[in-house]
Amino acid sequence: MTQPENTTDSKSSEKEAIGVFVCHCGTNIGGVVSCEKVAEAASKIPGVVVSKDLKYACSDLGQEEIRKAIKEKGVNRVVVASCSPRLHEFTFKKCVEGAGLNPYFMHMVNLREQCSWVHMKQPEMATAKAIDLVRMGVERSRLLTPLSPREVTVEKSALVIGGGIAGIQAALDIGEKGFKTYLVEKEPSIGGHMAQLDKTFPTGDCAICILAPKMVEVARNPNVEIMSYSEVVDIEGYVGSFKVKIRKKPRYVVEDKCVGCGVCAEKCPVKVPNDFDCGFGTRRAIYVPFPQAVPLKYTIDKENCLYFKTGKCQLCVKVCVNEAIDFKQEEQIVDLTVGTIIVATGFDAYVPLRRGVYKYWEYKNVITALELERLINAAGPTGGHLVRPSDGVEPKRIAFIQCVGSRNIKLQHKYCSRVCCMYSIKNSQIIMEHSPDAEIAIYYNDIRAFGKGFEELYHRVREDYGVEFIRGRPAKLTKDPLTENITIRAEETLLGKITEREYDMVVLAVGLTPAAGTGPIQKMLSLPVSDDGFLQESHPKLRPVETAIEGVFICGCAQSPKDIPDSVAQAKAAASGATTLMIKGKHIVEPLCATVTPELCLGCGLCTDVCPYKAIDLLDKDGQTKAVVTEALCHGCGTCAAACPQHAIAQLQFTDQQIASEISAALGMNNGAKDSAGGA
Amino acid sequence: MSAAGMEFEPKIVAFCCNWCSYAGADLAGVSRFQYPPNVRIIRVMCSGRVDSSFVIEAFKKGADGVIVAGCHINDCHYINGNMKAATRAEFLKTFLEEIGIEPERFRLEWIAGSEGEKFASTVRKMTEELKVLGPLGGEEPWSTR
Amino acid sequence: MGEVEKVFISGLSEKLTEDKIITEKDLDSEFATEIIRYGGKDVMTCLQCGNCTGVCPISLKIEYKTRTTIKYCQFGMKQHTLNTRWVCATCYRCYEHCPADLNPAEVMIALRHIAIREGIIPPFVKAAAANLMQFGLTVKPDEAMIKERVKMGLPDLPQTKPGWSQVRKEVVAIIEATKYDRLLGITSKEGVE
Amino acid sequence: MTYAYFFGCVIPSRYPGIEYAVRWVTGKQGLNLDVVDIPEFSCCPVPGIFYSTDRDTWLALAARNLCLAQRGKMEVMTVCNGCYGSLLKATEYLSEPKRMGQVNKVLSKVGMKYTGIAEKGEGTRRIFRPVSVRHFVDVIHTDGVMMELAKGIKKPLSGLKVAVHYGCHYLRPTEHTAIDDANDPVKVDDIVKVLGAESVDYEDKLACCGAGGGVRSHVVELANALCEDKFKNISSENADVIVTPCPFCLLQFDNSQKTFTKRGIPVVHVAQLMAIAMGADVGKLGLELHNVSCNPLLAKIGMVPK
Repeated sequence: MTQPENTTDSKSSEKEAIGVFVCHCGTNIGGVVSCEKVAEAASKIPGVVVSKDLKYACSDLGQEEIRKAIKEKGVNRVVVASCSPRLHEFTFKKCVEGAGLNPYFMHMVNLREQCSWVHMKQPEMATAKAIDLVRMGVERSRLLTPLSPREVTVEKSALVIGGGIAGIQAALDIGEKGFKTYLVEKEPSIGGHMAQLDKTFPTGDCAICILAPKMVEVARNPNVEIMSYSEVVDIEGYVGSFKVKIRKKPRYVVEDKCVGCGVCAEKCPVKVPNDFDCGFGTRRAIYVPFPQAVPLKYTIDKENCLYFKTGKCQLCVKVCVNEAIDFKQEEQIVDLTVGTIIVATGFDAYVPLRRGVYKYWEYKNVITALELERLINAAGPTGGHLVRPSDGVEPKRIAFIQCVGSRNIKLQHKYCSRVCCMYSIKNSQIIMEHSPDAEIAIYYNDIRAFGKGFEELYHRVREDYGVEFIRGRPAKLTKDPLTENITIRAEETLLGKITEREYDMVVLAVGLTPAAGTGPIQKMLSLPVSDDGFLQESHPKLRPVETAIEGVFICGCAQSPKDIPDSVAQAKAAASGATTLMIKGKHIVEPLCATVTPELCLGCGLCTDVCPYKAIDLLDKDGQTKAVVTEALCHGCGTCAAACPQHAIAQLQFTDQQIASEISAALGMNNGAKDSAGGA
Repeated sequence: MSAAGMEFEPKIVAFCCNWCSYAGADLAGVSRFQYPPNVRIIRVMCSGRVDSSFVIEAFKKGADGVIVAGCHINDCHYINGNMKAATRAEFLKTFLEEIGIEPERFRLEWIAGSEGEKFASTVRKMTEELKVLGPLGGEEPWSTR
Repeated sequence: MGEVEKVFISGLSEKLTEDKIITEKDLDSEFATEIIRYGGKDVMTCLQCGNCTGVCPISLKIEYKTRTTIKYCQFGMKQHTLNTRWVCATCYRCYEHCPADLNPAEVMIALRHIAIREGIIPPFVKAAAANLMQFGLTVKPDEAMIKERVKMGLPDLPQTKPGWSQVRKEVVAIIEATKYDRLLGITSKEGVE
Repeated sequence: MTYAYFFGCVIPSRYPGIEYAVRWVTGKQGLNLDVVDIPEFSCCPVPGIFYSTDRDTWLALAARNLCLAQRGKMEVMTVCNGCYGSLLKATEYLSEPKRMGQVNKVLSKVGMKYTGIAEKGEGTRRIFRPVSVRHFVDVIHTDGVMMELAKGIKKPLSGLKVAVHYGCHYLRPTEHTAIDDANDPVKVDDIVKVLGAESVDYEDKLACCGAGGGVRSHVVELANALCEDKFKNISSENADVIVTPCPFCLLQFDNSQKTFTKRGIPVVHVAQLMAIAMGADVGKLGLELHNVSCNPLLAKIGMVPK
């Protein structure tokens, strides 16, 4: 990493010889602004040795002119007045570099997007403004310093947080490409929500049947290390080398010894509701959440285990031939260093309000869609035979209520959860297949069947199964005290009438909300969050899995609600993003970094408070406390420079002096560089 | 600059963050949204970079209005730089009032990269307001620091 | 209910039966803007989920539907809409339950503003306003009750005290200042002695 | 803090018993709160009429009342949901400087100016706090007062089944009337329980009585129909009495019950119920003035009606 030469006094030793190049950009600029006038005005500014107007500065001819000026006229500062730097800065940097000048001695002035194109009706004033802008550029160019971009090495290992379908896919892809991958999952088994689902829309293939092979595959991959029943407790560092702390929760079962025979569970006397089955079925105190669990290692839940409660029992110990049970097991902290991180922390299903209109907590026969998934799942507590909670009888008249916890501004859930329409349609299909005499109604606002094969399924359930679609948001649910049937009152908006219909069971199509588990991770990495509460990508269209934190990628429902195909696709994208970094092994960082002038620093620590990336620390240097910037952490926002009362921190390419010089020049004071040193 | 007879043309300095507002200004250009040429844009990486002293400096040097423009809250490329800009703006507003500069002369705006029209209209609005307010008068009494 | 139906729906249904097709001439393109001006700011935002109708106590009783009324407003069917002007009990349940956090009740209130300005003024509004200008209160003091008050040993009704004429003058002054009296076509004359 | 009684239009001239009850409950022999009269208060004005037809007039008239409270640096204590909703909403409107300006232009005609109550801020600054508008129930429900109330119970109403009707402007719209949970209000129920009575839960408890928004004045059949629904739900829990914090809801129940039932359920204002339990002279609570006889109620709590 190269330090910039003398950042503090920004005037570099040799006398500056400035070259100004005003681009016509065909008629884009020239058609409004008189480029000749601008060039002429520029030539009068002290220090300007070359001032030309060019038809197309970015063309080879134009670039040649610039190189010539550098080689022949000894120009050592280049001001290109053309289009937006966001477009051609790179081009011209390369150009001057080609002529042997440090690329950071080139400054661009934006005459097209921010002058000629927006003042087409006022050519004179536009020209006047252009002259001002060029002057600003010239004054700034005096204070430019030679810099060189920074390079960091990228550790060839990745951390994937979250063992749902997205995490599994990402880990698989990275592992396949031969990089060490740590897949961290807080539950005893990987699989996530997809493992709970019955069938998948629109094709109707069984979720676990397609998921289980992947789970096995990822377990078998030599490069992937699954850390189940574990949580990430701390992340420090930056792209290329993140220092990660992971807490392995005690299973009280030695993983290497347990073969998953399950004898312990058979003998275990404690029965508790199985949260994997949404509390419908039961499991033992020593358990695997579901038969296909990966890793197939049993876990004792301390809360319910008799031994932990009473100190007696130990039946599991007696029956376990491999002596895998170890009540003394303690949690352990594992330290890792990884080059890249993929966050795939998924979602939580929305939990209906306690005193809500839909009476989820008051009426037994009002259930959520996730609960339904378990109730119709062949591997579920009822063996796939749908019964209603109140009396275990098979419901014949079933209503789905859409958009529960989605598209609701009152609940701050403005967004559409993107899966509810289809899973309700899919579930109604499954129910109809099981009991053709069932009557199903779906209360919806809009049906969003946008994906491949979705509309076809929507059409099929209407045509083949006669599922009724009622457009209207139910206003009131009432329960018959005897039968516990639910009556829904709603305006059927297409009918224009208020109807009351009785159903045996009501299913709330609950939306997807950001997972509780995402919060801590988001804070550790200080990832930006979009206003729906999900993690925010760098660019909604062009950088969909990257984040503002370099080296950190997101995928699956952690980024926004989405279905399985989308999650998988995104996981693959994130994986390729991560591997690209690791294959290169090196990562280039623009030199925007903040630099401290120790002589001026008082060690007040204001900068450390404002820095969003914890990049500044206060260190003792021979008895005095001074702020020190960790270059690799610094993203170059410059907030610290703005906060520093001493102006002791300078942000490369945006020093106080450089900005001050622009200010004065903008307001028609050519001597900006001289009088405003120190930036006010 | 408001010589007798000719209409007063206010000078506005706009600090635009590289990721949202500067891009917004560019978009205004690309979509040819016209606005008065009274504004001079200074590019910074983040609205959080804008030191209060820059704004004061601008007024000292004769700006009639100053705009600080950044990404919308939660959209900041640097997580929360714009929040800091907001905090500084609060203080700045009161300070400017204390030293006798109408707070209308200073604006903090959230302009996304997709909001070209908003950038244009912001400049339009401010230019009109400033024309009404007139030039920032008097020898700067606060400059003795 | 028959009575109510006649009063409130006939206008609407008859018109609809006259010409089943609604054409430009039935529509008032400015209607929504007008409603927004009078405080029904959410009128155009409604997505017609029908929740408001379901929770509306009035909609359960008569052929009035919160959602459809909003739709008419969006559409600009001014004449139809004004027929349902006074049935909203402003109980704000629609607002309480609206998933889009819109306020239909305020739209209904805006409709009343418009109705009044269209000269459709229900008698009780006139009466109440007149009472207010005459007695400073919308309810006219009632002799029997005044006796009761004496029995209970309550202080005299303020409006029976001498100082009250001042209060009434102030109320009248305010109403005249906002031209409300002219809007309703009532005068303070009968009030002031 | 000093409160100013705001009885509005209905109570003084239709249900003076409520006024007596309120004065008694808040007075020396009762909870001894610091409440005064402002005889210059006019109508709030009625939201169903003025807010519905001309906001400017409504706001100006409401502001006039608020100015009176502002002059005495008092909090307004309303005993009626309508007054409460109207005045509270007015304070919200008036927090917009522009509105305040317009209104003050009107008020200047009567030599008034609404600013809110001036308080000393940090340093030399003065901050203006909007005149605070409290509902009688809200005032009573504050901890200290509740405890006093509990101590002051002379005749616990044990065994009395009370159906509480809150009324719309007490509950909604939420952002204005944030004194209670709009979907699960408790304050009146709490008071009822403190009085020793049982508050029965009934279907559509939060539904409208049907009087508001000019419906009763304009389409009385509709108002009655709505009230009948309420009545059915309440009587199915066989409650002995309907208790409401709003005289207009009371008026609605009191007048429309006869249109659909012979055996009406007595309806009283929460203040009246408090007064009974706290041992006020039942004869002075104006119960005999209610259309639906309150004798069954009095009999139930073992007070032989006069």
